[in-house]
Amino acid sequence: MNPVNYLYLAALLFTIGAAGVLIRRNAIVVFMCVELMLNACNLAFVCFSRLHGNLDGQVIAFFTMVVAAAEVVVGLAIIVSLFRSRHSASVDDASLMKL
Amino acid sequence: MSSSAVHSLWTTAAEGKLDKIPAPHIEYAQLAPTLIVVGAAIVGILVEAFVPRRSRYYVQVFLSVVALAAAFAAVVGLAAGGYGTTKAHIAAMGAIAVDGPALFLQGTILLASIVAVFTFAERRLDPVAHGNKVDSFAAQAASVPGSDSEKAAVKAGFTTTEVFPLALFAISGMLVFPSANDLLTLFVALEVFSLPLYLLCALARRKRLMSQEAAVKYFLLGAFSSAFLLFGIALLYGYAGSVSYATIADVVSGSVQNVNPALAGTMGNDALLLIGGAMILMGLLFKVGAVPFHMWTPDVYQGAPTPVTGFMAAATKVAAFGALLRLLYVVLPGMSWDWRPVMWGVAIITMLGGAVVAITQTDIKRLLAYSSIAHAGFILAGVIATNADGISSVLFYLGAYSFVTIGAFAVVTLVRDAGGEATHLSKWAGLGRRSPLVAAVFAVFLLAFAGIPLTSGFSGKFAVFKAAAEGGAGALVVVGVVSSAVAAFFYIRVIVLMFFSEPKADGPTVAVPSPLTMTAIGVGVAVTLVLGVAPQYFLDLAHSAGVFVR
Amino acid sequence: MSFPLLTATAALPALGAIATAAVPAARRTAAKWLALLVSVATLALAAIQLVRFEPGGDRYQLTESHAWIKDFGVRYELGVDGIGVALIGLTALLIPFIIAAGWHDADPLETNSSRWRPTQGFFALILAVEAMVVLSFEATDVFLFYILFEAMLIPMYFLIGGFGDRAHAQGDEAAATQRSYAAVKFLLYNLVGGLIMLAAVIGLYVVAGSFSLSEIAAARASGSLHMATNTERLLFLGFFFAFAVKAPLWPLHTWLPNAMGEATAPVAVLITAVVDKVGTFAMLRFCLQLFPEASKWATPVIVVLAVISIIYGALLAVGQRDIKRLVAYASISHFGFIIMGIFAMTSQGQSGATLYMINHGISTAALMLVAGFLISRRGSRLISDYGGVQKVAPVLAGTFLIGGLATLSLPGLAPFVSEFLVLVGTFSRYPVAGVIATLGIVLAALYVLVLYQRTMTGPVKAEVQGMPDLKVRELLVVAPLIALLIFLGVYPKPLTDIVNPAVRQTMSDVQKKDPNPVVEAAK
Amino acid sequence: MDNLIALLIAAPLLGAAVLLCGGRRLDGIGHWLGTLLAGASFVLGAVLFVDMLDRSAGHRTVTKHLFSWVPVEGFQADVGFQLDQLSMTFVLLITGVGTLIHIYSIGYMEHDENRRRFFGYLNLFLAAMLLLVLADNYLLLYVGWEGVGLASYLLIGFWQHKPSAATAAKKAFLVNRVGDMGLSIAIMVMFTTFGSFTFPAVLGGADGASSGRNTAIGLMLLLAACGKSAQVPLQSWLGDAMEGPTPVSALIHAATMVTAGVYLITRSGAVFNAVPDVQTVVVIVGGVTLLFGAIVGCAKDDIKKALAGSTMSQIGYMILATGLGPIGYAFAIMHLVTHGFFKAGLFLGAGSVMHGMNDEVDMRKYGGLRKYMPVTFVTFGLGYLAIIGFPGLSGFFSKDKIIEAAFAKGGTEGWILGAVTLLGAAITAYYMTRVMILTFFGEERWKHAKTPSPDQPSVEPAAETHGAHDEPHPHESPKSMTIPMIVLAFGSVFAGGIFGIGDRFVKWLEPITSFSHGDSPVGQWTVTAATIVCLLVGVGLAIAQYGRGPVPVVAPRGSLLTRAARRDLLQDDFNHVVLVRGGEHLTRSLVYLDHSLVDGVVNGTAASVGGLSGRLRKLQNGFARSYAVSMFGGAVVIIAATLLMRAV
Repeated sequence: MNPVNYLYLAALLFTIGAAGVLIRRNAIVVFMCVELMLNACNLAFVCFSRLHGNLDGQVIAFFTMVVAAAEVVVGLAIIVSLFRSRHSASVDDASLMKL
Repeated sequence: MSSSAVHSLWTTAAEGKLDKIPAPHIEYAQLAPTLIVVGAAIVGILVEAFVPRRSRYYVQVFLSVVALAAAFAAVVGLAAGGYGTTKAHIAAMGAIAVDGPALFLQGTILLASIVAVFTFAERRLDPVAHGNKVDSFAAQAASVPGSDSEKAAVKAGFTTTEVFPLALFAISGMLVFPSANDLLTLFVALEVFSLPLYLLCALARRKRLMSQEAAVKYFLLGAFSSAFLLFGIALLYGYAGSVSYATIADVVSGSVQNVNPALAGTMGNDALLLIGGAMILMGLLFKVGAVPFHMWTPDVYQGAPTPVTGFMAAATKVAAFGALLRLLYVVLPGMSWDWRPVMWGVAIITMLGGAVVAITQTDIKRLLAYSSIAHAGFILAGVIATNADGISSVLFYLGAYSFVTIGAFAVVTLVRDAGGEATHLSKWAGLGRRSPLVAAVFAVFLLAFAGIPLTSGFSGKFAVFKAAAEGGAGALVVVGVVSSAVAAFFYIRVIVLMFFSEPKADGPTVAVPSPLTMTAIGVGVAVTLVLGVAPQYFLDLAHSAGVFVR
Repeated sequence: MSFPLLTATAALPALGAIATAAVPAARRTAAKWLALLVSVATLALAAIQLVRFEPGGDRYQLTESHAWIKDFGVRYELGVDGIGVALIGLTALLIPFIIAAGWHDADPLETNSSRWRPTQGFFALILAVEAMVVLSFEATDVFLFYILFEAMLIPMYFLIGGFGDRAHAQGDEAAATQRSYAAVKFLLYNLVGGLIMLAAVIGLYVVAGSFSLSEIAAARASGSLHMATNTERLLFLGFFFAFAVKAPLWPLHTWLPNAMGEATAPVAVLITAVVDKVGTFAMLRFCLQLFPEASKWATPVIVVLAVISIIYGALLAVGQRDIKRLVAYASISHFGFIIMGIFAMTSQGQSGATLYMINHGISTAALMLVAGFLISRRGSRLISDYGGVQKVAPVLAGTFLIGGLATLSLPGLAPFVSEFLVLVGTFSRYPVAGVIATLGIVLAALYVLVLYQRTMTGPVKAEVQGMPDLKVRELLVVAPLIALLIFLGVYPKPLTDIVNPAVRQTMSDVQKKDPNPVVEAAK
Repeated sequence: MDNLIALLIAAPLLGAAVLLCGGRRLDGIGHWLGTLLAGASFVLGAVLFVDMLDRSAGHRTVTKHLFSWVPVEGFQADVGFQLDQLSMTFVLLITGVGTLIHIYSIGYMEHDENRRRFFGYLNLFLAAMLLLVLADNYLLLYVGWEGVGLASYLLIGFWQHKPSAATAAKKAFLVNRVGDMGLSIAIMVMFTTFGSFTFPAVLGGADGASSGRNTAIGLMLLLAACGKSAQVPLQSWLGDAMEGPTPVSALIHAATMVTAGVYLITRSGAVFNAVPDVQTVVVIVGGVTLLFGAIVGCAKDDIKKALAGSTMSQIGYMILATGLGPIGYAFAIMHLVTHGFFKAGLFLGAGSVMHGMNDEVDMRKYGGLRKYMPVTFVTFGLGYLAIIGFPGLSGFFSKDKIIEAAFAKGGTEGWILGAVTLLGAAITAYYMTRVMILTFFGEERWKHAKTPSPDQPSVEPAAETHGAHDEPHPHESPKSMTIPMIVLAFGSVFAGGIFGIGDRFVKWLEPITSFSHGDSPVGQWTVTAATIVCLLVGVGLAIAQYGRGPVPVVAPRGSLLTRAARRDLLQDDFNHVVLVRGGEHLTRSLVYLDHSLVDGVVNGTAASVGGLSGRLRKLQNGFARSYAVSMFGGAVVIIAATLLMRAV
């Protein structure tokens, strides 16, 4: 199967993720969408790596996972603290600062 | 650690000679600045773990200041050793560039960071609570605002000394960011300095809800943008088959021919290049705070603890612009015809947008946020110049701007009322009567922002505009001039408020800070005036540092 | 390396400003005396300049040149030509009077406030302005000039906004708001002008690669520097706009009445008699010298604008109810004369304009300061609040009248000479403009005499009853100015001798010849 | 010898400086000092006169270059003097009459607290007037020209606490400024034409210049003359100028300053001779003013205003004469001098009358005063006879000559002018007789007229010092006042004869004004006879109207013309409506425009930027997701843009 299709899939996933960030309210979900985008990137990396026949892409994928994990740690910490003080994880509720 | 290093490991292994694994070749001495800071950060964590609570603060402050100073010394040493000019080269197996811009920016970041750490460590502004000195960070980040646990934490005199290691981590990331020489390092560095900043934003002692909100917004949007960046990287990798700047640059400039017909779909496919490049640009412009990727800036600047805001506003911008410069001047010069028009547009709307929206702001921190956006626009004008002067002028501007910013935010921390910092402009009325000195200092910073001659702001602005004009971007200069005129209006508004309007009865008091903040402010003023009156030495420095290694 | 006289002349007041600002809050009087002393010393230095200056000598004398900002091609280059040295003399001369006249203007109302030190600030700012103005008259490097041109706005801004006229019709609150409005208006107008000039300055560097007047002139002469017509015109407009705002030229004038109205009389004098002169001076030195072709190209328009300023300013002066605003509009009219003289491109016009700058400075100072004394007595700026002052305070009235007569340029007083030169110079090239401008002298008579009649003559108003006559300090301020007005009116030769060579130079810059008389006079 | 010229001016100038700066401590001696210095300059003048007589007619001109005044590239203005027969005539008149009036003022201003200032101003005037006539170039002349204007401004408004006086002073200065504008434009044209404005250069080069330029110069000079000499259309200020103290009216507004216009035109004769059309204009202006003034003079009941009208009219004669060219210059000056004597005398007489009458100025409240103030009566009477041109007295010679010259102009012009001048003579006789009768003859109307009447407030507040305002006790004035009157009376009797008989005066001036006999269509004696007839008619009419029967104390409504004449033939009303009102509207609307339009544009831009800011601000709505949208949109745009860049 033509590996380029994987690229299309990656692009699709990325778009879905992005769309999710734009439309979902729940901070956790938004955050998951971001993760989805990152994974889309990973897919792209791996696919390109295969195409180019060098392993850089695959290595990068690992790095990305690590970074994503770190992000999860930090992100969840922040979101949880926000949730605890507001009793809501809706991104839209957190709009004290505007204009 | 870079991807190509790993790659070489793999290949050697594939040849079956498993008996010896060649160690990657790392020039530790040349990476010293970063390594020192990272090391200090790790030590800082250990300190958190093992040192008794009451002495942590002192240990942490000492540790971070010493580390940063040492790192700065290392930078100076490297520069003196000629690594900025003649011996400039790519270190760490192609991951890190050690050259003029890198060293200059690292130096700037480190100095700014030292000053910022001073403001972090300030503990005299708030009244002593339960016999404990308190700084501007939450007693216990985990405890819910207003809850009993928080009260207990305050009573117990907890302090979040983790901010220092966090800051150090962020700094280390920032040090790598402008010197990253492949896209992976770029990405990692970005995350390394972003994640701690997200946390720092959430740690304000007062107005914690706003602080947490700022953190959430910053985090989500930051992650969002970094995802774009990463995808851009992926596309570029697909385009060039490598993430190292040099290779990409070669492919872009077409000096490397398409070797493998099987790769016709990707190798040298301009669509990949353009989209990827654009997405990476977007990721960087987000950090820079350029319109339309600026919208996080006001909220985050307002919500974050003011020392953190100052730190972000100064250091992040420096790092981000460094990376942007390297990307545009090293990786994508071949396609400058594609990105210049785009950057033109971005620069113009950034300058105008920032200046115009700032006019109607009522919160001093938001005001400064918008002003920082406008300034990002000015710097972009220099970036677009695409000539040697462009690089040096941007370097100079960043140096000048960062100190003014930290100083300005440091002054903001001084003006306080019952609810902590009094950031609403109306509270600042008549400040000039209450404490002429503070008002005068702040006025100096504002004038520098406004680009009045004899301040660093003017020298910087002149430098970038001159570079832009020489680079054939005369129109940008005109727009810049117009928007500076608009910007002047709101800086002046603040001055009028401070000096010409009668002080309110329930106005804020001006806290008398410890020498730490005083130093921060003093350095800010000194740099502002020196760079304003006699900038030649620093211009030379920026000039000699203005060459990227390839 | 000889003694850097020019730097000293500027540095002395600068240091004086710092010293004055440093005087402790309690020692107000000390600060005043210190400021006065410094300003007098500066005057001495300026006098030395006048002596050391040889009218016949090089174009720029007493020159100094040091590297400053290599990257921007900026040098710290000083030098004075006849025009510069004369204007420096004017500045240094007026500042002591301004300080003496403003002796009590900045005394704090509430004495208990310990940290807030308005008095020191007031006099320090005045000295700071003097330093910058003097240096800007000396600068022969465009960039250096630009920096000062912009920087001097800041102290002026604080002087206007921070130390308003205590005599205000609608109480302190309104006064404060109107004052800060005036200050902001002043700053924004001039800042916008300056920023537009900044663009032009940068452009100039891109084109000429240098900021030094002498280098640029040399490059021009050798032909190595050639500006494309449109570039030159754009750059000229950039420069001229800034100067026209400063000068101020119709229709960019509206900041002046507010500023002069709200500021204390001495500061108002500082604005119109000293700071604004930088604008007209810069037109002569930079516009004509850097962009001769463009200047000639723009001349017709500028002359028209100048004529409009003359008539318009005079008519609005007639329509004013506020003494200080009236003087402000009168100044606008006079600046019209100056600009017209500069761009008439005749020796008489330019000499006249230069003399005009100086004479207008002195005459406005005389009139405005006396007006200030009057206002401080009655506590109102409205003309209608006065009447019959001449009966109770004849000396005040007399000096006021003389100031007024100087303003309407009565022959025998200094302004007449310059005004007539400007008119003749303009007439010989633009007869129509000359004739229309001559209407201005009638209008000038109108607003001055109406002002005098309404305030000084007629039955004595109740509020004016018992108004004290000029005190010794005030008399000491006014008398020398009046003496000078008369002297320069009768014997302006010393001044013209200094100015003429510089004018000759400028004329050769723009490569213009005076039109020859139709009939050779029967000698 | 020529150094004395400078001294001539310096003496009164010094007086002015000392008296005005001296302050109160000089009050005691101020008036003496002033008079002394005036006298001194008269003596100097006399000395110079004698010295001049010693030299032959061709070599009488003395010039004295003092210092270079305004030396500018291609522009040389010097301070230099030129004393020739013409200026000498003026010097003697100015200093002579001036000194007399100084003496008169000592008595007249005795009770005024500011007498010192008054004398200071008088000296200032003398200095300026001398500068005017002695200057050797037009720019310096201009200085004197405005100097006398200033002095007249100060003196008319001497009683500044009276609004009417202040207004009159301002009006005088403004109207004069209009004239001055003419003079300065004239000088500009001279400069562009001849490259100089010294008398020799201009007058010598006039023939070489194009008629267009000469016309311009001539008309502008005429404008200047109209302003100074109160000629139509700039005459309106003279009547109001009577607000000033009477000595001022006598010296400045009768004898000397107002005649400066005549001097200017005579001095610039060469220019006018070169352009006959301009001369015609001059003649017309003179003729019109001649009648205008005379008519106004007939209607006024205020004695000073009546005399002012007369002054206007007499100067009209002179201007007309100058318009005739070389035929008339000499006679213009001659009439100027004689007029200086008798008109000054008349004013001083009027002053003396008012002095005796609690400063009442309304002639209808006089009457039969000859018994009470004989000296005043005699001197005034002689002045009267002189002005109406009673044969043998000075007015007769000078005016008669002008009438002859008018006829001598020749052609229809000559006839018209002759008729006008004769008519003028008749009217002069009429209104002067009227003044005479109302003041000195008839019943004593002041007995039952409470003065000053409320509807006509006293002009000269010196009255306050004259005690209660009840029925006046007419009395003769002190010696200090009568003596000058007597001297002037002598002048008005004999001056004419001395000048006129044997054309002495004409010969004296000839080198300057170049004299030429016109070809008169009518014989000299015919003209004289006609003149005498006219004057008899005038006198007769006056006697018929006022001599018989009582004169109403309150003026009758009178004919339309009379009422118009009382209002200066509505010329003031015209000015008021057109210039004053119109000007006020103009300035008001401009003030409004300056605020709303010029300022408004700027404020408008600022406001619009602010509004834009307010709107853009709304985008920052605080919702993280909308921020994300903007980022996403931005990304899309950027990508699209980059791709497009490549596509195109």
